[in-house]
Order: sequence, then structure tokens, then C-alpha cells
Amino acid sequence: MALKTETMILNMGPQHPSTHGVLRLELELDGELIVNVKPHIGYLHRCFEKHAEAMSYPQVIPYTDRMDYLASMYNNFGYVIAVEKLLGIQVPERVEYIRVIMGELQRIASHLVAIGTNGLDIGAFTPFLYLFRDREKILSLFEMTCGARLLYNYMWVGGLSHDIHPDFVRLTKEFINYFRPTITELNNLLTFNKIFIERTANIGVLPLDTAINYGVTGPSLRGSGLAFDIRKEDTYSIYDRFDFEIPVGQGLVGTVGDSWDRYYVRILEMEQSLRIIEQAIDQIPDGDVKAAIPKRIKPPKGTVYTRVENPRGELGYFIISDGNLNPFRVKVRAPSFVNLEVFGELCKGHLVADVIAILGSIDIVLGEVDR
Amino acid sequence: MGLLDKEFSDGNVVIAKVDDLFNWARLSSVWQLGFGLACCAIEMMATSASHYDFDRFGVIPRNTPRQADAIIISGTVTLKMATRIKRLYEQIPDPKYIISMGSCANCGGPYWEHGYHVLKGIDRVIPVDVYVPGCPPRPEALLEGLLKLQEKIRNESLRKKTV
Amino acid sequence: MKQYLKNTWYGIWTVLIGMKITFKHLFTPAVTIQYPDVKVPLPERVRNRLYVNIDDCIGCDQCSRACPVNCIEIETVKSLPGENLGTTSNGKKKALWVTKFNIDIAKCCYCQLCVPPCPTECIYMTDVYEFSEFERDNLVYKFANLTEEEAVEKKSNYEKFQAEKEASRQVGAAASAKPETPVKTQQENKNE
Amino acid sequence: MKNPEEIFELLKKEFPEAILGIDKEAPTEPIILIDPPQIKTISLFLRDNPELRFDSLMVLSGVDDANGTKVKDEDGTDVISGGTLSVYYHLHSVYLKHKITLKVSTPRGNPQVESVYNVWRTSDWHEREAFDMYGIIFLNHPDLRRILMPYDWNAGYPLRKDYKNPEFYQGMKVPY
Repeated sequence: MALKTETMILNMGPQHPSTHGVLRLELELDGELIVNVKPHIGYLHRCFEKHAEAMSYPQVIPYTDRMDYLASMYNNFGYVIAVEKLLGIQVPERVEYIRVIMGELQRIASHLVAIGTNGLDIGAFTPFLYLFRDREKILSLFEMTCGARLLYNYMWVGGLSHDIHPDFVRLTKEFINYFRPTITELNNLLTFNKIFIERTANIGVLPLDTAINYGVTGPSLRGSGLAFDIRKEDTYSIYDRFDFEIPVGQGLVGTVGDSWDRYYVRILEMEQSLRIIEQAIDQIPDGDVKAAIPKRIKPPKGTVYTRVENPRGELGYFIISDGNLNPFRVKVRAPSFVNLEVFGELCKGHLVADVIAILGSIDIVLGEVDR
Repeated sequence: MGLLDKEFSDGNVVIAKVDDLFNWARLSSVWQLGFGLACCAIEMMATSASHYDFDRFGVIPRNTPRQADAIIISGTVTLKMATRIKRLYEQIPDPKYIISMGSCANCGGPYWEHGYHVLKGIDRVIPVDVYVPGCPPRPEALLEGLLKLQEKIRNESLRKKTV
Repeated sequence: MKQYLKNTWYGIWTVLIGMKITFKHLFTPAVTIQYPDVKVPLPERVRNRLYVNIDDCIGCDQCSRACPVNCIEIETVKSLPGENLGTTSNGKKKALWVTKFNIDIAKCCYCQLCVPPCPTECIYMTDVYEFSEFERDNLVYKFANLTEEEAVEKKSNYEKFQAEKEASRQVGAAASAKPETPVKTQQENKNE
Repeated sequence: MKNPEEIFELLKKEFPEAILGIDKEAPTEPIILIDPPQIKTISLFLRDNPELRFDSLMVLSGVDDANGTKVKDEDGTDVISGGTLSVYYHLHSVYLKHKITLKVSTPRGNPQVESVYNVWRTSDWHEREAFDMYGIIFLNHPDLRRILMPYDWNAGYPLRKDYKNPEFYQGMKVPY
């Protein structure tokens, strides 16, 4: 006998410890089961695109930092590549290498937060503390290089703000040697913990065709089993010179594309990033890092769309220049913004407690969702 | 402790001693509302994590305003969010303290000029006790802001303020 | 049933592995920085509070233009020909009185874009990070070393000088180009 | 894998009226101009044609072309009248690895574009954002509400070039 029951609306956020910022979710519940999820965003809409129109090209860079504040280096990276493409300038080899190293270090730092908070939401507090301890080591490398801990403004159009510190190469190598065993430790502590697996395996399964139709990119798409990485697909900077693999979700403990797969892809990606850094750090050529910085940045009329592989997915900058000192329009294709769209689809039919597990595995940064 | 807050019109020895006790208790367990807004929230998390360890000062993140003593406004407050912050603030029992962390919360920060959707300073909505500058402030700077707040609490009194 | 027991055992076993790791960490040295007592030395490039060495400032306004958030406010007054303002430490001659040099450090986004354009390297970021305040107005840092009266005086001096110059030039122009009155009015317009 | 010119030729053959031209002045990729009401049919064709297979929409961006005439209204602020708003579609094929950019322009006074919600689900929030920021109305979009700005924001569309910020919102002062 089917009783006619009413669904219940449960509000979650914008102040909630597990929403990774100020996301508001409107959950429609049938008992414990989720019928529908409506994300409400915009609580951190900081008008980046309006600011970009009012600033000159180099002045936009500090604002790109503040979009995805966990991966500021990569935001700078994408923006400067776009403007350089518009200007048609070549940057020195040394700059390319340093950019790649910084980008990959940033990817590790960002994944550390993603994994740590994912665990924290589910109830694993210890890994969070350990991972933040390791992240602090990467931050000290950044701080030594450019003087800031979180928002770097390090990559400039045509170059870098500072050359690397004389100790940087040695300390980075030390970090790599230190960090490899830590990943194994993390795997033992969290990844293959039965409780963690029970909470994440077979939860929030994202089939591949849905993922593509929703435009999901980054670890979330790779977790669904497609080896799609812009570093290989549409290679930029000097990523074609390095030997690395694209980890994909294989459904080791559950179905392909579940939360655990998305989580595990991040761990494997950190190892690949270490590999890239190892290769790059030995090859840095000598040279000047400010050689190609133009005095006045005034690109010709035209449009450009470039994309880079941000730790969260495809970060695209669509810039329209009207030949003035300020960009006419900068549109950001923020990976978290697009990845969050599929969230409602993933939650359907799961329990309320799974919402945070799924949200943690998508790894959104609200600064980027709202811009 | 709303009943005992600023209720007494004249001070005496007992009140002075009770003051000290209350202030000591309050300043050494500032439970904050775990509430991250933007970039500064990451530095706030780093402050509570291993390297800086907020817990040493008795600061524990609470997830509901009703158990909290303080909010650290860590990041940009947008107009959409400001009404919610006001509501959260009103739900905190007295005495309550606000630390405004970072440029954005202080005065809109980098978004003060063209930010059509950014509240230019959280002090337009709720009263602020300590302003911590920085974009984002280093964890040490946040700790220093907390020490300043503790200083402020230490000098408080149960007596009514004379105008 | 067998699977159930296996799962239970697996759950307990992996938790024990985790506990072993946490137990090991009990014997690693603590990483916590005991902040108010211990302050770690910061790297040399660290970007914290802005500082302006006003003695070296020539009032060129370059930092203010480079600033993406417009937190630097500079007002200058031209010096009179006879006045000697001294030179900066790298030998540049100063020609402007800096009557106002305010940095609203509450707005600053610590991006360091103002530092490279400075020709005399007088604006730079220091390693001071402990400067929280109870009042926001205290976060507006005034660097100009002229007092308000002095600033007013310089301004009026310059205006007086300008007026005198104007007057003398008008007299001169009137003397040299007496027959062509329309040209003179044009010149006046230009000066306005 | 096809280059944009080949795709343009193919489209031109298939939809002679709807394809308005190709803009090659951009330094990176040429832009194919399309008639706004036809965008959905063309999108479906682009997605389903086995030679093209554009299965992913990278980004959909609204743009204020600011090509109208500026007039001063009674408060003395500039208001643009006439001209167009545009929508750019950056498409990408995951399997065939080619890219293409489409553009539709719609009059500023009555900006209406057919929604591609049913073709690529990604476009859902992108279209809502374009509506929020520019006021472009996407026809047949199932849930066209503001997304980033508050739902009760009635002071216009912020990314339009002639946008003017209101003085107050819910009793809070907006300008500095």
C-alpha cells in the first residue's frame, strides 16, 4: 500500500561547517532520502568580471588570485597565458619551468585541503591535521619565493614577480622526499580505512555520459573513468615535455565514478605532480624571469579563450580586448561552478548524511563558483 | 550571562573581584562560530590546524551560534550574505565579540570601489571589536588580533558604563 | 554472514592501522609554533604592512597608479624655484612637496604591484604583521611629514607664485602683442 | 578532427539562412555568427552529427557589445540605447578533440536567445548567469532566475556597461 506522503524541505547553509564556504542547499527529503537538491549560490559573488573591466591587464592578476583561493598560482597561470596569447609574446624558458613547478606544487597543496576537508566532513579529524601540516611546508616554499602565503600574485604577464630563492631547488627536493612516504601514510590512515570506504564507495555515482553532458571536468570527470586532462589534451606551457600519467577512477572498492574514486584520483594525481616537479626541477635553465614583461600591456583587438587544468578542472579565461589598456570583457569558466551543477543529480536517492560526502568529493571552492 | 552583563550601577570590592573572575573565564574560552566566508577562512583553518593551533587560546569552533561567544568574520561579506550574518549574530548569546579578519571584512578591501555586490565593511551591519588587517592576515596576525580581543575582555566590567 | 564478519574484522583492522600511525606520531616533534612567545623569522621577501620612506619620496604618483585597489592617496604641490627640497638617497632631485601620502591599509590587498614602479625604492613591504586595531580609522596610515599648516602654506605659496607668474606673463604678452588682441584672449583661455 | 573553416562550410551547406558569417579577426579561433532563434537547431546538429560530435559546452558567456548610442538620462548618467548584447558559445568535442566558437547577437532592447538547455545541461547555470548579469532572456529555459545576485535585486543587470549601483539594498548602504 502506498501512503501518500509529503516531502520535507530542509535548508542547509549558508553557514554550515561542511559546505566548504557559503553554499546554501535546499534539500527536498522523503524521510531520509533525498528527492531533489537545489543549490543556491552567489553568497560570495565578488564581482570579479566587473573589476576586470575596470582594471588594466596586470592589475587583474591580484583579483584572479582571489577567485579560487586554494589554487591561486593556477589562476594566475591561466590568466597570464591568455594575455600572452593575446599579445603574442613568448616567455623565457626559465619562466615556463618555474611556472610549471609552482603550478604543480599548488595542485598538491590544493588537493591536500580537498582530501583533508573531505575526511573532516565524514568524521576523520586526524588526517586533516596531518595534511595541513604538510600543506604548510608547500606554503613556506611559496612564501620564500614570492612573500605571500595564500594569494601570491606571482605570475605576471611575460614573466614572474620574483626569481626563485637560491634555496628553493634544495628545499623542494627535500619536500618531495618527505612527501612521498606521507602519501602512503595517508593511504593507510584514510583511503583504505573501512569506515571511510563504507561512507564513500557506491555513493554519488557519476556516469561518464552525464559527466560530459554536464561539462564536468577535472578529478570529478577522471573519477568517472575518462582520461581527460587539458595538460595532455590541449597542452599549454611546457607540459608536453614531461612524462606523467593521467590517473582515472577504476572502481577499486565500488562502482566507477563514485565518491571514493573521485577522492582516490586526487591522491594519485599528487604522485604524478611530484613526478612532474622532479623532472622539471632538474631542468630549470638559467636566465632572466622578467625579460619579456612589457612596459605597457595593450593587446590588439580580438578575443581569446584559453584553458588550463586547474586542480578542480578546466579553468578557462575568455578575454575580449578592444585595444585599450583595460580588458573589454573577461569571462571565467570556473571549474567548480560547472562541477557544482551536477551535484543535484548525484545526490538523488541518497541519504542526508551522504550529501556532505558527495560535496566533499566534488571539491568546490565557493570563491570560484561565485567569482 | 546576559543577566549579569552591565547590570550594576555602582562598583564595590565584590563586583571588582567578580569582574576579574568573569573576565578571566570569558577571555580564556572564546568559542568561535565556525564560519568561513572566503580566502581568509583558509588562513583561519590553517590557524586552527597543527602549526598554529587555535586551541591553545581556548578557541574552539562551534557549529551553532547558540554555543558561540565570538564570530571571526573571515572574508568578503556580500549583500546576500550580510542579512544572514546579522541573523547569526543576533542568535549568539551575550556577551558576544566580533573579530573582523582581513581587508574585505574591514572595509570591502580590494572590492570597495567596483564591488556592486560587496558590503563595504562588516561594521555597517554588526559592531566590530577588533580589526585584523591583512589580505589574508597571516595566522600569527589573527592570533594577535585574538590577543587584542582578550585584552579588551580583560578590561571589561559588570558595571554599567557611565556616559 | 561470512561477509559480514569479514567486513567487521576489516573495519577493526583498518582502524587499528590508523591508530598505529597516530601512535607513531606521538613521538615525532611537535610542529606547533608557540606564537606569542616564539616568533619564527619570516623570509626576506615577505609581504606584509606597506611602508613609505617619505624622505625619499619624490611624489611621482607611480605607486598610486599601479595600485589595483586605489588605496594610496597622494597630493603634491610644486615647489618654488628658489626652494631646495634636497635629494633622495639615490641622488634624485625632489621637485614636489608631498602634502598628503595616505595609505588605507585596511583596503590594501598586499599584491606588491606598487613596489616595482617606484623610481626611488621608497615604498616597500615590511615584515610587520601585528597591527590589528580597535578602530578602523587607525588603519589609515599618514606618511606625509609636513604638518597641515605647512601643507596649506606650501599650497598658498605656490598659488601666489603661480598668480604672480601669470600676471607677469600677461603683462609681458600685452607688451609684446598689443595690436593682436584676439590672440591674447586665446592665450588666456589656454591658461585656464 | 576538423578546423573551424571546415565546420563553417559544413554548417553553411546545412543551414544557409541561419549562419550569418565567420569572423576571422580574432587572434586565436574564428567565430561563427549565428541567427539567435536558430541556435538550438544548430547546436543539436553540432552535437549529434557523427563528424562533429560537439558533446561538451566549455563556456557560455554573455557580452555587452556597447555599440549603441550613449544618451544621458534625467540624472545625468550615461545610458546606452540601441546596439546589441551577444552570447558566445565555446564548444569542444571530448572524443574528436576539435573546438569551435559560436556567437549570437541580439538587440539590447529586447534580448532574446533560444536556450540550449536541452542540448548541453551545462548551459543551465551559464544561461542563468548571463540572464543575471546582462538580462539576456533565454527562451524555453526551465528555471530562468537570478543566480549570483539576490533574487530580489531590482536595480538592473550589473555587467552591462551602463549599470548604475543603487544607493541602498535592504537598508544597507551599497557604495563605499
